[in-house]
Amino acid sequence: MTDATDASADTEADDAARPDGGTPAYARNTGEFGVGEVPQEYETGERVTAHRSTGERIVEALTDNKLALAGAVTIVALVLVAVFAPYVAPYGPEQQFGFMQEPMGQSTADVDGDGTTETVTHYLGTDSFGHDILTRIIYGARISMGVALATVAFAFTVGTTLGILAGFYGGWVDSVIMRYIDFQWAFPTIILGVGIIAVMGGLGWLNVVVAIGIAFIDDFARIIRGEVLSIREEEYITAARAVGMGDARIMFKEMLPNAVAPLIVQATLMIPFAILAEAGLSFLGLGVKPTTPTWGLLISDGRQFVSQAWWISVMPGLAIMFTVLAFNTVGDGLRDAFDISEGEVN
Amino acid sequence: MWRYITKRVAHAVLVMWMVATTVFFGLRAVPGGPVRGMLGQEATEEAVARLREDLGLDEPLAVQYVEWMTDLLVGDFGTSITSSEAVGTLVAQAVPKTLSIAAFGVTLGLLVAIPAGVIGATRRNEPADYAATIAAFLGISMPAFFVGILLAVVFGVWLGWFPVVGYTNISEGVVPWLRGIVLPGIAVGLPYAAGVTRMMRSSLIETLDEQYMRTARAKGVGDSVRLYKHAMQNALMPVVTIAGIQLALVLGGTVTVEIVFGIQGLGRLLVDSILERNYPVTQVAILLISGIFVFMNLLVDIAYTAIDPRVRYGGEQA
Amino acid sequence: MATIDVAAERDDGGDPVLEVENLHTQFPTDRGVVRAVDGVDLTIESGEIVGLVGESGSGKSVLAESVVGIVEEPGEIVEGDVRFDGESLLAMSDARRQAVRGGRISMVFQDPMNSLNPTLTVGEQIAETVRLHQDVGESVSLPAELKRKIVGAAKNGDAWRRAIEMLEAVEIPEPEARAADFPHQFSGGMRQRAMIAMALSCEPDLLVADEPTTALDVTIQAQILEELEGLKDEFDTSILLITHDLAVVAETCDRVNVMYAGEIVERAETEALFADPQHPYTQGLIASTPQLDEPDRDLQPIQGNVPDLIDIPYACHFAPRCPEAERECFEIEPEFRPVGDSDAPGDGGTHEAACLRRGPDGERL
Amino acid sequence: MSADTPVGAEPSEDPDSEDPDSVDRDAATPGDDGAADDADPVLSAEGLEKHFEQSDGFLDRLLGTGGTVKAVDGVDLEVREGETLAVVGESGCGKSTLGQALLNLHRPTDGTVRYRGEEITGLSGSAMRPYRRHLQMVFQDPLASLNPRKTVGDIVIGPMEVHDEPSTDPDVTTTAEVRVDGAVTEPVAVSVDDDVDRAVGSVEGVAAVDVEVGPATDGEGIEVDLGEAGAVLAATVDRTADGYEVRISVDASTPDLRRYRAGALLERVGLERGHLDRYPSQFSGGQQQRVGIARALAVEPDLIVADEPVSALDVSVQAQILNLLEELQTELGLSLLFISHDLSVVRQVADRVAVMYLGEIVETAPVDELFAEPRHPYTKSLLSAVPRIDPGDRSDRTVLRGSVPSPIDPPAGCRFHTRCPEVIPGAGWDGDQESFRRAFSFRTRVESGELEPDAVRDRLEAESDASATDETVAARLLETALPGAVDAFPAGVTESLREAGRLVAAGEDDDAAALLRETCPSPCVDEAPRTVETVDAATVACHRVDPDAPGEERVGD
Repeated sequence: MTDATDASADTEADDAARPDGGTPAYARNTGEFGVGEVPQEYETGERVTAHRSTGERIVEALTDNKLALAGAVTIVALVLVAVFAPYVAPYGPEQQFGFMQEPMGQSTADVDGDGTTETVTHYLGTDSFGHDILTRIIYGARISMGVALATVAFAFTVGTTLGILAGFYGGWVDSVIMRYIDFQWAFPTIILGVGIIAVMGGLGWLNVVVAIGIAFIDDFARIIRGEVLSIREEEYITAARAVGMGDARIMFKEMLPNAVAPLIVQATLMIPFAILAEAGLSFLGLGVKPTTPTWGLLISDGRQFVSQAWWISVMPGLAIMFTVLAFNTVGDGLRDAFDISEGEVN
Repeated sequence: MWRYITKRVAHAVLVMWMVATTVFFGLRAVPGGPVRGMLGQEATEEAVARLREDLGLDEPLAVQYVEWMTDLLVGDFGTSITSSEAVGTLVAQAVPKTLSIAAFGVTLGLLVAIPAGVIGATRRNEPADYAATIAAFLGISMPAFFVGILLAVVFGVWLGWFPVVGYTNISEGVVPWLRGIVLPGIAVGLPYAAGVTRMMRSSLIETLDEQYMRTARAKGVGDSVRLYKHAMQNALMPVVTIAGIQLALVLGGTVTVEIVFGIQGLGRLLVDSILERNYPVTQVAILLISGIFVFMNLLVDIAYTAIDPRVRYGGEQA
Repeated sequence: MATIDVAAERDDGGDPVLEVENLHTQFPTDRGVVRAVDGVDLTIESGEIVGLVGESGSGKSVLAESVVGIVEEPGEIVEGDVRFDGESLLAMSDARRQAVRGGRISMVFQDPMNSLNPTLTVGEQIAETVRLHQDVGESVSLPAELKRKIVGAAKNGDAWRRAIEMLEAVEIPEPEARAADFPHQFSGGMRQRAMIAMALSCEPDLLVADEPTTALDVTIQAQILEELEGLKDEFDTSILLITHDLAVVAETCDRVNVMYAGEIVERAETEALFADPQHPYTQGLIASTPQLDEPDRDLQPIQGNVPDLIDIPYACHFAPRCPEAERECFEIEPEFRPVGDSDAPGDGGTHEAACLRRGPDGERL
Repeated sequence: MSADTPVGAEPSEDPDSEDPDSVDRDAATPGDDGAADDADPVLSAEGLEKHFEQSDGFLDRLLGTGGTVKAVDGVDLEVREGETLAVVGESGCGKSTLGQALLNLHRPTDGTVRYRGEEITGLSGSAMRPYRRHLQMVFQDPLASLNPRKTVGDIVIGPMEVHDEPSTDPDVTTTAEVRVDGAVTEPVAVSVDDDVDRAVGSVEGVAAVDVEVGPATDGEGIEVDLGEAGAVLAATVDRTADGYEVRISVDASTPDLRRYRAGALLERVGLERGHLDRYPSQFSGGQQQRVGIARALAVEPDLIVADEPVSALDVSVQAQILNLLEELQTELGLSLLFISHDLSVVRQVADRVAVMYLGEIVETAPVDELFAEPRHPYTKSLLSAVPRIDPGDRSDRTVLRGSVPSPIDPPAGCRFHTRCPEVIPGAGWDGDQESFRRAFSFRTRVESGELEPDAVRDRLEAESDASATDETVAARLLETALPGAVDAFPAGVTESLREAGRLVAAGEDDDAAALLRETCPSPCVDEAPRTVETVDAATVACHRVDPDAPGEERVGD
């Protein structure tokens, strides 16, 4: 009997008037098939909607949303390029060639140090110091992506804990954290970043990570607090409290599994903002040290030569654009898969 | 309704007070003290002491704080270290530039984003929708300064329609003023428009599935009336909120775009003051930019009451 | 969009107000085709309240939407016909159909909380219906409507006065003041009354009410059902009342159709159906409904769950849960057959059930 | 209404360190119906109140905005051993808040809650935990009350982990029901360890194990079959001089035991053991509610608070769940607090009924008395409003006018006076009850401030295109707000009603209200009714029933 319906409860036979699971009193005659019994050929297997774990839902989101898949592939490629930069990049980051060569332009230089000069093509041209732009971009990827991921990690941990505490405990804990968030929200990201760097003095990627990291805390905290507040009102949380579960168990065993999806989506969508913020700071000359070639710095270097050699700034700009586009498409794909509304996570 | 507005104004004042306090303490937290920071390592002890004195940094903290607050209220922002001009005048020149770029960016952004969002929602999965979505995606993925550079290269250098550098004051005629802020305005407005378009599209799609839209359909209301009379106002509510929050993108953008187009706005002032360690200017610049942001959001909150009758006319009658 | 004035063409010929014939409405989904309405026949005579009772997932709401013509994407009517006053609705041109919808057929929904547009005053939403379907000489073009929305509608127009009269007819206190209020300032009961006022504002021939009182408390429900019967006569409207509450049907409707898994399984005069229920599902429903005045009898639930409406292989959809199922029940489509004893009070020979094991002696399994 | 979470509950939650189960569960023989008067009620509340602060954040408090929602405002009730007390009322009367306040899911604002005589008001966190194992809850929305990311097994095992179940209970005796196959000739003595009740649930204090003894398949000796329980129990057989001795002992780790108990619970509520590893979204509404019930039974509670358990279900599935609850109650001796808005369901399930209106209990009575002859006017109106299937049962219906007032500032005196069809005329009213009621309803409409004369004036002018004088506006106001004819009243009354109409038309609402308070006073407004204990342990809170209520002798209604 395949029907997953009410298997006859195993109480002893009740009074005859109400056989439980048997034929009800109003039945005029008894048929060949009792309640729940179906002739062989009409067996309809019990249709159970498959349950997909969070991991499966991510895979499914990427496979059936072509844009998101393209984004994911680009990200993986970028990470590989960043990690294996020395092997992938055609030349050394500091190697100098002809100044301000056109993209696809040729220049002669002694590349392999054997005394003879060879002609060399620069796919993306060279900059004002003669560095090959493609190489600089590849090395730049390391810092830009590295800083962005570190920033999001920093903001994610601090912001999420603040958000969960505020959302779960409510009361004065909530209003204190919310006042902090309101205050920090008044500073646009770049302004706060610049301010923190001014206070910390000195350039360098660690300052950038801390500066932007702090600047993103309010975004994470506000969105996670909203998520926790809505989960806290769910009936299964009241049920958990009715069973007698302590706060810690409710927070981490009952709430967190349901908050994971929006957390993942929010993190994915914050990485592009981090990349843009780092590029902004570097462009202002307040980010990393001038020697480290991040994309923002490359654009800033090329600024004076915009009229003669537009490609010096444009090429790293395009690199930023594609990376950010990739993360955005993946973030969007995940958001649809977890059917989280645009208002919840932006 | 007035309760909602007074609450928002009180909230804005509170936030500004907190911003001022943070800037006050942030400045004093500079490693080695603000004066050493300003004069650099080699400055003699006695030069440092003298500067500390005329900046009033030697008085007890509480006195300094009260002084700082009263100065702010009265509008006396102290004098710049490097150029010893009154910070007030410096700022007075810079604010209109930043404001006009930001305002142009926001208005342009909204004028483009709202219709694009509506097209995206009403003609879903048609070419128009794909175009709007792709454009929105690109808009979000490009930093303002990169858009600025692209625009400068294409429209400034190659086509020469617009000036690439500098800002002409409105006093010298509206058209030149406008020509000067078109490129930076677009650079700042594009990411903003992208965000608003996406929100408008998804909010309108959600609104069209609401129960009252099916009632309108059952009443025999025509499609266009249903869209503009019944759906739009409801769909705009979340969009207005997002438009407020995303203003941070615009103001952040002005800082970098001013560098690209060589405009001496607040952003430029802020960055230069930091590089020159000119703290009195830095603190005022940060204060003003946040001030503009909070004020703009206050306007958005008030605009919200016009859109949502539930806020205008309180709770439920028996 | 010129308003085609259909109000004048009301003919009182012999045709029933509504005739649904072998209607099929389906929703293609990735799991298969959901046959929400799987071959339904239904007639409503003028001035009648006809009940359509069934549990959730039986397709009764989809049937209502098909009649009014607001089936949501991707649902569509694939077979059968819906005739209104003898004229097929499906064959009508869009403009004409739109004039009928809201003008001569109107609908009330279940959830009062968001059936009214939160950004328009209640008076305006009713006046809009009047403007659309009655010749009050106020334009319904987009610019005119937008001006009305932004500047505010004229408070002395005919449509606005009609709206106030309708609010008064549904016994909303202080209608003049309430008309200028927004829906969020109304309680649940008052919102549902406003919906009914809107639906009846053009004196439609047919009012489709989809679970109008389910979301309301029992005291408010009593008020609204009492008013509905009064309004039926005052506005000379027939009503299709859709609900899952047997008691509401028993008290309010003249005739009843019992729907299960996309099909109508039994129909009869109300009194006959409850006095002598025939179809095993109807019997099961009545046996499992707790009744206020018969507490001692034990509830006899119908075991199992409502089937998934995606390609049900067996003929009679109730067979797996039916205590009397025979092999033929799974194979032969059960046709409607007279089942009641026609001389019982109020039966009039229209008591029919679609069950092979019921019916006159010859045909019974 | 912002839920009031237990602030400051210490986060460290360690099930093992909770103090030993301080309350000895006297296994009073469950299932003896009716009130065991001497024993303490399982759960009782006196003067229980729960108010919600409307303002959210200190800015609101600063501006003094927002009132307090008096959701539960002074409730006395008790649930006796093995009894089903139903709390019935319309939406917004506070019955759900009451259910949660009793279990300290909302911290009560005032009043006391006792479990078997012991006060548990306002306990939070670990202090409340020992009591929670005796007080469980079933919820209205079958799916929303189950964590979507957890399997049904985890959900049912959850309570066991929190309360360190399954633990052996010294009072529970363990026995074996032995069936010996004929082929076994020698005597078989079966002994059962007394911690076997950890594996097999106890029914009425006894944990029984089914043991089947048959001849061993490989020739000599015997073989013991424990059926399903074999998964967690072991049977050691040793041969003695005069036959066999079989010892049944628990042979499973605690997690396995919990999983086995969870499986048994699922079967007990009509599901299958195989469902342990499924997720809530893979079940129908009725099946999800069964999982909710299994979770509540996991720690063998004394009392279950069921908050509208069947409202979200279809009629046929609803009947399945109601029967299941009834079976479980008789078998396990459960007490049940059944919260519902559906009077027919209450009639089917309850032993005693408490009717709630706007935060207060207006009437309690054994179910048959309450339905046969209700005493409080609200109960009467509620009963008459319920549609009946059988035409024979339909009496004339008294339809209540108006809607439920807001709980932020409930009406003065008796809260039902604004809608009560039997409102008591004050002293000096010489007209009949019906005419008093009509005048009184005009008074409540004026006091509520809903009448807007200038809207009426606009309408009159729109209709007649002539300017409307105060006189015509007053007449129209009276026409709409005063039910029935204006002049069908005793002498002075008609005149003061017209005067009140004119005052309202002139915008003098307060004077109009004051005048009407004089014209048609009523004790129902001046004083809140006392809760009176009537004959058979039923209570009513209404002046009409209170023997020494204030006001003139009552005019026969």
